[in-house]
Amino acid sequence: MAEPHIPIESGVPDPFPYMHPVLKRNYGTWRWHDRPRPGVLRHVAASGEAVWTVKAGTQRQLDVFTVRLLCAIGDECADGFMRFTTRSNIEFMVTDEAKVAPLVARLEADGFPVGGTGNSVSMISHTQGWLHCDIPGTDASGVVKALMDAMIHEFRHEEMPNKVKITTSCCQINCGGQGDIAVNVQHTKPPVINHDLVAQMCERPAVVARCPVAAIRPAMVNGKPSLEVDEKKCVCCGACYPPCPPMQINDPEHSKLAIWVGGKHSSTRTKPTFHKLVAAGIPNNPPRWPEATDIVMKILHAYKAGARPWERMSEWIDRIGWPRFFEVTDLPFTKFHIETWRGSRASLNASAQLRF
Amino acid sequence: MAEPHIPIESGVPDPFPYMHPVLKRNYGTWRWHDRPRPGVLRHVAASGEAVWTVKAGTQRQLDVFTVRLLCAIGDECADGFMRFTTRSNIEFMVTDEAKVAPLVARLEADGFPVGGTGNSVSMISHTQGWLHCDIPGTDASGVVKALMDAMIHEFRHEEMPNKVKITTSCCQINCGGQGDIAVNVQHTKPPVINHDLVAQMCERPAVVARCPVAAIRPAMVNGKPSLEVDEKKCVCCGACYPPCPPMQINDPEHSKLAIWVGGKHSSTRTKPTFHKLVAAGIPNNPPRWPEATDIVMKILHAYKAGARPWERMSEWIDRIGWPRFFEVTDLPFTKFHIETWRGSRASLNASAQLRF
Amino acid sequence: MSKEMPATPMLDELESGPWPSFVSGLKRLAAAEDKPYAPMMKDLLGQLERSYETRKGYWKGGTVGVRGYGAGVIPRFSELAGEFPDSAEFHTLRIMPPAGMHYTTDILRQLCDIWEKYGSGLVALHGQSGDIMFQGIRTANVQPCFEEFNALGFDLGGAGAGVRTSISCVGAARCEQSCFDEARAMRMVVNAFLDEMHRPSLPYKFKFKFSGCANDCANAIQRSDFAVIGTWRDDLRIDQDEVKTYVAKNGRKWMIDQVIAMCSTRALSLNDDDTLAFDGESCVRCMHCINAMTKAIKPGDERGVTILLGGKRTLKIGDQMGTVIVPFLRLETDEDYEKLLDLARRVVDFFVENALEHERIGESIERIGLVNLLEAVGLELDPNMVSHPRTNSYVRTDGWAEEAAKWRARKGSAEAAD
Amino acid sequence: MSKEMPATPMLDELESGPWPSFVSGLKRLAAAEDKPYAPMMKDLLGQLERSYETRKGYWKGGTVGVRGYGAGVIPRFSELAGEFPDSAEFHTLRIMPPAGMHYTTDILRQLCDIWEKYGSGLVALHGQSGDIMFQGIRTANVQPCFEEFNALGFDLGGAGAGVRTSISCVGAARCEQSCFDEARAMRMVVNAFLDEMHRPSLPYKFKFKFSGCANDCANAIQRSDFAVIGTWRDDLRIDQDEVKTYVAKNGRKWMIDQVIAMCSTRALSLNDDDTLAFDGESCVRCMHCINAMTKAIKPGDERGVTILLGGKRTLKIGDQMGTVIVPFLRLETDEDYEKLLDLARRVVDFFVENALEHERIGESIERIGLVNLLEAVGLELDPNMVSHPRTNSYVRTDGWAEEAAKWRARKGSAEAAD
Ligand code: SRM
Ligand code: SRM
Ligand code: SRM
Ligand code: SRM
Ligand code: SF4
Ligand code: SF4
Ligand code: SF4
Ligand code: SF4
Ligand code: SF4
Ligand code: SF4
Ligand code: SF4
Ligand code: SF4
Repeated sequence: MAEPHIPIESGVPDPFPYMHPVLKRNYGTWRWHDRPRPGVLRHVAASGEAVWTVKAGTQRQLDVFTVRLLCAIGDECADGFMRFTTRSNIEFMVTDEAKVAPLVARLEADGFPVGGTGNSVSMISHTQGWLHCDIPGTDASGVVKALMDAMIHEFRHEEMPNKVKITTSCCQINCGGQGDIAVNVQHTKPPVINHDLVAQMCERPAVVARCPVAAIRPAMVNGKPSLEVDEKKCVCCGACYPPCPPMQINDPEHSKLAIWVGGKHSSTRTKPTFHKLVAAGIPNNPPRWPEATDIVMKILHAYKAGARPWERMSEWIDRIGWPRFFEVTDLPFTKFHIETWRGSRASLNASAQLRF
Repeated sequence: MAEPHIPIESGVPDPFPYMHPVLKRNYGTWRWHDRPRPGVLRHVAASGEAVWTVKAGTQRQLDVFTVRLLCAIGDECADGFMRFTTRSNIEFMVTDEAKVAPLVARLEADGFPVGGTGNSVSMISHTQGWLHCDIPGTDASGVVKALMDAMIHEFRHEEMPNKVKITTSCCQINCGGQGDIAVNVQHTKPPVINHDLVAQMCERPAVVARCPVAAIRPAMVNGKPSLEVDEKKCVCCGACYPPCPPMQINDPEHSKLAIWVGGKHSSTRTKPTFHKLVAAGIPNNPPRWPEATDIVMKILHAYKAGARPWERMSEWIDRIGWPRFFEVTDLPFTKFHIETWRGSRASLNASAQLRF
Repeated sequence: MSKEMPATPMLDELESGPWPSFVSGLKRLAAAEDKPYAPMMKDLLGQLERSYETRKGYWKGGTVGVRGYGAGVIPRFSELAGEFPDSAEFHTLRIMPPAGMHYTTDILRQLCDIWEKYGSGLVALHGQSGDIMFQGIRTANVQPCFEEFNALGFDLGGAGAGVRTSISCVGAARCEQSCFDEARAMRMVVNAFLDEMHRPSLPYKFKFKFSGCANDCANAIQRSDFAVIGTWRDDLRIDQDEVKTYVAKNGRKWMIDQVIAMCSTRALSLNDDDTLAFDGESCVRCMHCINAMTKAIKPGDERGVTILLGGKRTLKIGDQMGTVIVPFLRLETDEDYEKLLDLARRVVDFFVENALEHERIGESIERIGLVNLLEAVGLELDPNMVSHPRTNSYVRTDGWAEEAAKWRARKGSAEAAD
Repeated sequence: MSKEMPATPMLDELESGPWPSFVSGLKRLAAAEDKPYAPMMKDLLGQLERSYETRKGYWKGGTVGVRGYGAGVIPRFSELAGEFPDSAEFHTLRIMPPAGMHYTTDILRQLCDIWEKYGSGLVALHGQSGDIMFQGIRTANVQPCFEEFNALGFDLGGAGAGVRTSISCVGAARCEQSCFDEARAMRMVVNAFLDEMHRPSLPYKFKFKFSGCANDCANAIQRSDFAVIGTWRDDLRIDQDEVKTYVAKNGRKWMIDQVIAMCSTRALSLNDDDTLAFDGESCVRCMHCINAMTKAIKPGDERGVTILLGGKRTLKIGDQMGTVIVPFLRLETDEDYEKLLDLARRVVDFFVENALEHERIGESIERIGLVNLLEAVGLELDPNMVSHPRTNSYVRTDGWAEEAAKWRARKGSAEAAD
């Protein structure tokens, strides 16, 4: 038998062997950029060299056939190089402006919508869901596909006031990050405990420690060590489920979707902000989640119509205020919108600044 | 013997019998105002009538002789009416512009500095201190007098970027409110307990409940019921002292002064803000508190030099940032400046917005 | 032979300098040999000088009052009574001034005369809560002194666990920004709670304050439990000719830097013809542009108040600003003012029933949550009550549909009513 | 006879519409009868359809890995193994891509070839943390598959309680805003922690992220424990001729509304000659004016990074942004980059020694306070670390003089060094 393989702990690969030569040559010396059309960026370096980037959407969950198709496009139209963005879009770079139009045409022809640059709605940051995760309340790929289909015009055009970054998460752990809009699972009932399995599957003190509101306590049930949930305290977050799968939080009926708006990572103009709950109780309705999609589209259209250039979602709402946000999106404002978590007082309006 | 007096619970007196006729006539119909000179306001009503208000400083803690002097001025120069502002300044109203100059001259001649309007430093909101309160760590009247002497130019002139509202408090209960600058007592040692007196003077459960950090517990000391303080937890706030005077918090050496900046009640431009600690450990040094006065003057001058028109203290600092504030005021930045109270995380810089 | 003037070398240093000196005032009183209070004020000076030397206070509390009332007098007994016997008792009478602190010279003189007869001659105009503080009176004189003030139309203010003395800004009496009748609202509300003021039986103190606009000259937002602040619901009124005059006089850069760029919410822009572009949707009624161009811009016509609850100073939970519980209440007709009073009553009732001992209402809100308070008081939720909706997903949202339906029903009926 | 294609009526509805369909991709793989993975993908489709019908997930975890490593594989065993035996095991290999996610078609094809041999043919480009996720492999194939990837120069990424896979923005490779060499910094740091990545033994996960400027295209501030974000210390560079060109082209109102009024801190004004007035004191380096006028404005020349600690998602204490622990670290020379690495080491050491089990470093800061962390890690206090100093007086301040002296000593020596 062969020697056991000793891994080569090579870590993160050096990007230079895989980088388009024009990027390598002008590394660190880019000077400015513009966007000749949606989906296309032109960057110009100190050397005077320019590179055109053509950006297109992918489904992220790629079969090798699709990857090879992208490679073929890369070879035929873009010097054999490409990169992916942090949002699973693909970018091909060319140094000759004349190659832009054919590249765009080829991508579109092969089913990859060109867009996602500038003030467009880019691809959704998506997570695993039923396809792969062990704790999902919904699917991610399906939600993303349904939403991107609905928003395709906004991906292909730059008609938004600023970039729109959407995220989704398939459980309340929220691997998707903050988003201008976020579509996340929100459970509405405490976990249902399978007491027969707790003793064999769960380290009880660890589970107890995991609950953010100390709603879990060890208990003997039917003579076996198990756990008990104080249903009055429980906030249905599902944090107990990963370390203890017998605490079933997912429920076909009561695991709902919620929509959040105004998350922002950039420190641009305004400081980064967390997204805020605007709608919950939305049915988790595969395969196309029409109710969630509708609300997202309503919000997008209100933002598009009302925000000023450069205003991110949160900045638009800061200007027009939450009363008007709920009005223009026709979403109900309820007691659930009022923060109850630590430091909640800070989210109240402690001023005489008001909107009517 | 006479019948026992039955109080006439008349409550807040109607102001109209005491109000200058021009104010009465134009009540609720004023249109605009300007400031012909520091200390003088002109308000014009819809009727076209105008009233000139001349504003002057008083010591607030007034002897009847001084009150009668003010009355004499009122009779001779101002139709026999006057009002006091929320900051213990006096205002005389006249309807004839020609009366303004003599009124100003008379006030100044009698020792009442004219000013405190517009972008000046107005009178300090002052509290009781050694003169009257049962829990003071310092005097208030003396601190106010010392500071107002030092700031007299800024009271008499309107050379500040915006109004400067200063407050002072003679114990950590802080009857003085938020201030653009606040000079407050800050104790630095836990209370020293006179165990012999606790049992007879203090309701122990009430005192225990009063401590914001739960540092007090009932204890038997020398066989008598008393209280015990966990000195590691104690934040030296003195809240236990009013309900239990044997918990001596005041200390000639360790009760210090602290200076806070950037408090703002108005919702004008920016939302109201609390003042923030900038300097502590300042000696409580009667009769003229030179160390505290120095720091206040440094801050005032930095603000005057650096802020733009309309910027209140907090708005100026928001613009230039705390690093520069500490630089221009030459005050040290220490670990004590970092918030440790509930929700403290929210006071950290959670952004990539920086100043150098 | 008259009592000797105490040596006050430290206090004497506070006689110099341009600001009026309280020490000189104290000395004038102490030196008024023909007055009953001269000995008291000599001892007072002696004790105060001692405080300056030792950096310690020497007063302690106690119980002193007037018949029928449980508050309004702040009792002070000296710990140095042996040494300074004449100021052994040095209580304060808190007397409420006319709303807006307007006085005739005549009434002030009458007040002084009474005070000279019974008290020390020392009076603070005014205390931070708004009282006239007649400072320095012996226990025996409290009752007759109060009776004379009372006969003149003046009443004791608050102290202890009751409704407190209130302040309203000068407002309608002399200010063009005023959005309601501050003095009327203040007197109406406070005078309805005199029982709670004079016989305090609330969980803790409760303060009302009234400011005519968001400039908040009465410091209502932080220094009162129940803040009433003027505002308007329609758009502000702009006189474009006056705007042009301002621009012509001060220049475009002034206009951009001092008005446009300082608006809270970018509701303003400068048109190329030097008129002001105003976007009502964005305006938060912050007063800045009005303050900056008082001749050109005014509050709208549909005026009223915002009500905020829970402002207070540091004790126990740290300082709190009041937060909005009623975004807009029109204040025009008698019925409108009745509504304000009715709301105040419901809030105070809630306070009595729900607050813990020594708990301000701001602390109650912190403890039980705004929503519970609104429900108990019978107020409707409004997004104006938050800076932003929740950012944390830790909440149980079953019942969403019912709550959403409530909102839709309210909106439906509001629209139907419009 | 080949295995039957499952009926997937619900999933089929996701084949229509303009966005590329992952369902079509899954079906292509399932239909690739010549490939070893076709049966696996048929069962995978079957199980996924079931999830769509029942709205439930059917995967559970377990333990699967490669020799020598304790992480990098996400094991998935089906709860419906009986019904869908060929996808009973469907693990993911997390493989780290080249920094910046640059690929040649050649390397991508090689990766696909290996994956076709051992796995399902399904690959995510990329996971939210930045891994290539090769999704769907049986336990038996994990080791040989990894060996082939490894031979090609690729390594497993993070999972579990260890250092995680990182992302750096495209930055210097194709962006004029870049303030440091993001790829270099990222590789240097992450590759120094491969032990902590491959044999996880930290209290909990630890993520680094690297953005070349405050636009934060890598989402570093909230989605990493240790965020490295580019900035500059001198003033931004303005080309006034280009400014005038912008104004000429877009108009003054554009300039006022879209640049001047949108600056974070009123650091900008428009001069009457259409040049830009810039006030370096007020600038917070927010990038807006640079973004808006990329040809006219650039970051300053003295470039480096800000380091923030503690960003994370919701669990236990609610979402947290990272907060500043190093306002500015110049990144230019090799030594500068060493300093960054050294700091990362000290922070991770601190984390190992002080965090509770399952506690992110953001939660540790919440628990023990920023100051203790700074002291332990050996960092100096800076007012840039706070939005504002304390507003609450509940703090024991004895020791003030000593702390003040420390600050003065530091300032003194900083000035001496200048
Ligand atoms: C390619 C990518 C970096 C990468 O390493 O992959 C990228 C590239 C650029 N970003 Fe970004 N950003 C990328 C993700 C992000 C993200 C993170 C994300 O998408 O999850 C953010 C933070 C979002 C947030 O705040 O939550 C981000 C916030 C920005 C901003 C700030 C926007 C703002 O106003 O808040 C700018 C500035 C701008 O728009 O001019 C920016 C600007 C840019 C520029 C214009 C920078 C430049 O000069 O080259 C690049 C072209 C953008 C375009 O397509 O129009 N980029 N950018 C990422 C593309 C993702 C995608 O496919 O959509
Ligand atoms: C695969 C991925 C989602 C995706 O489809 O892209 C993912 C998937 C999982 N995440 Fe995540 N997280 C992924 C990025 C994130 C991110 C985003 C990021 O890294 O920028 C976050 C938010 C940032 C953060 O770290 O807080 C994130 C926050 C979490 C958390 C919450 C941590 C917290 O402290 O709040 C958990 C739960 C935990 O760690 O206990 C979690 C746990 C998980 C687990 C391991 C759930 C579990 O316990 O089994 C998921 C495995 C799914 C699977 O079957 O592959 N994942 N997770 C992402 C990693 C792919 C990759 O390696 O590239
Ligand atoms: C007389 C008084 C009301 C009263 O009922 O007594 C008053 C009167 C006026 N205030 Fe005030 N304010 C008065 C206390 C306040 C206070 C409270 C305080 O002093 O403790 C504040 C809130 C301070 C804070 O934010 O902490 C206050 C914040 C304002 C503002 C908002 C300033 C800002 O930019 O934040 C304005 C608007 C302005 O300056 O144009 C204002 C404007 C005014 C105007 C111009 C209103 C008007 O149109 O008549 C009045 C003349 C001011 C002057 O003297 O220049 N007044 N004003 C108070 C005088 C106090 C004093 O003697 O100094
Ligand atoms: C006299 C006065 C200061 C002054 O010189 O002006 C004052 C003096 C006292 N205040 Fe005050 N407060 C005075 C206005 C305030 C204010 C300002 C205001 O009302 O706008 C505040 C801040 C706002 C607030 O209500 O929070 C204030 C917050 C306090 C507190 C802290 C309450 C809290 O919840 O944080 C206490 C302590 C307590 O109530 O237990 C307190 C307690 C006291 C006591 C009763 C101390 C005691 O327990 O013996 C002081 C009596 C002093 C004396 O000998 O006369 N005083 N006190 C003010 C009342 C005069 C008047 O009636 O007009
Ligand atoms: S959000 Fe939840 S279900 Fe979705 S990938 Fe992350 S941990 Fe799994
Ligand atoms: S769902 Fe969340 S709140 Fe409820 S018991 Fe589990 S961990 Fe606790
Ligand atoms: S601040 Fe303290 S010492 Fe001063 S008057 Fe108020 S309670 Fe008394
Ligand atoms: S001084 Fe404050 S913290 Fe210390 S024991 Fe007394 S009440 Fe508690
Ligand atoms: S609060 Fe408003 S209305 Fe009242 S005095 Fe001040 S500026 Fe005038
Ligand atoms: S009132 Fe305030 S928010 Fe409204 S337009 Fe004027 S400055 Fe802007
Ligand atoms: S973070 Fe800054 S440097 Fe990096 S890609 Fe985005 S804009 Fe460019
Ligand atoms: S970088 Fe930001 S803060 Fe600095 S001048 Fe430009 S817009 Fe203003």
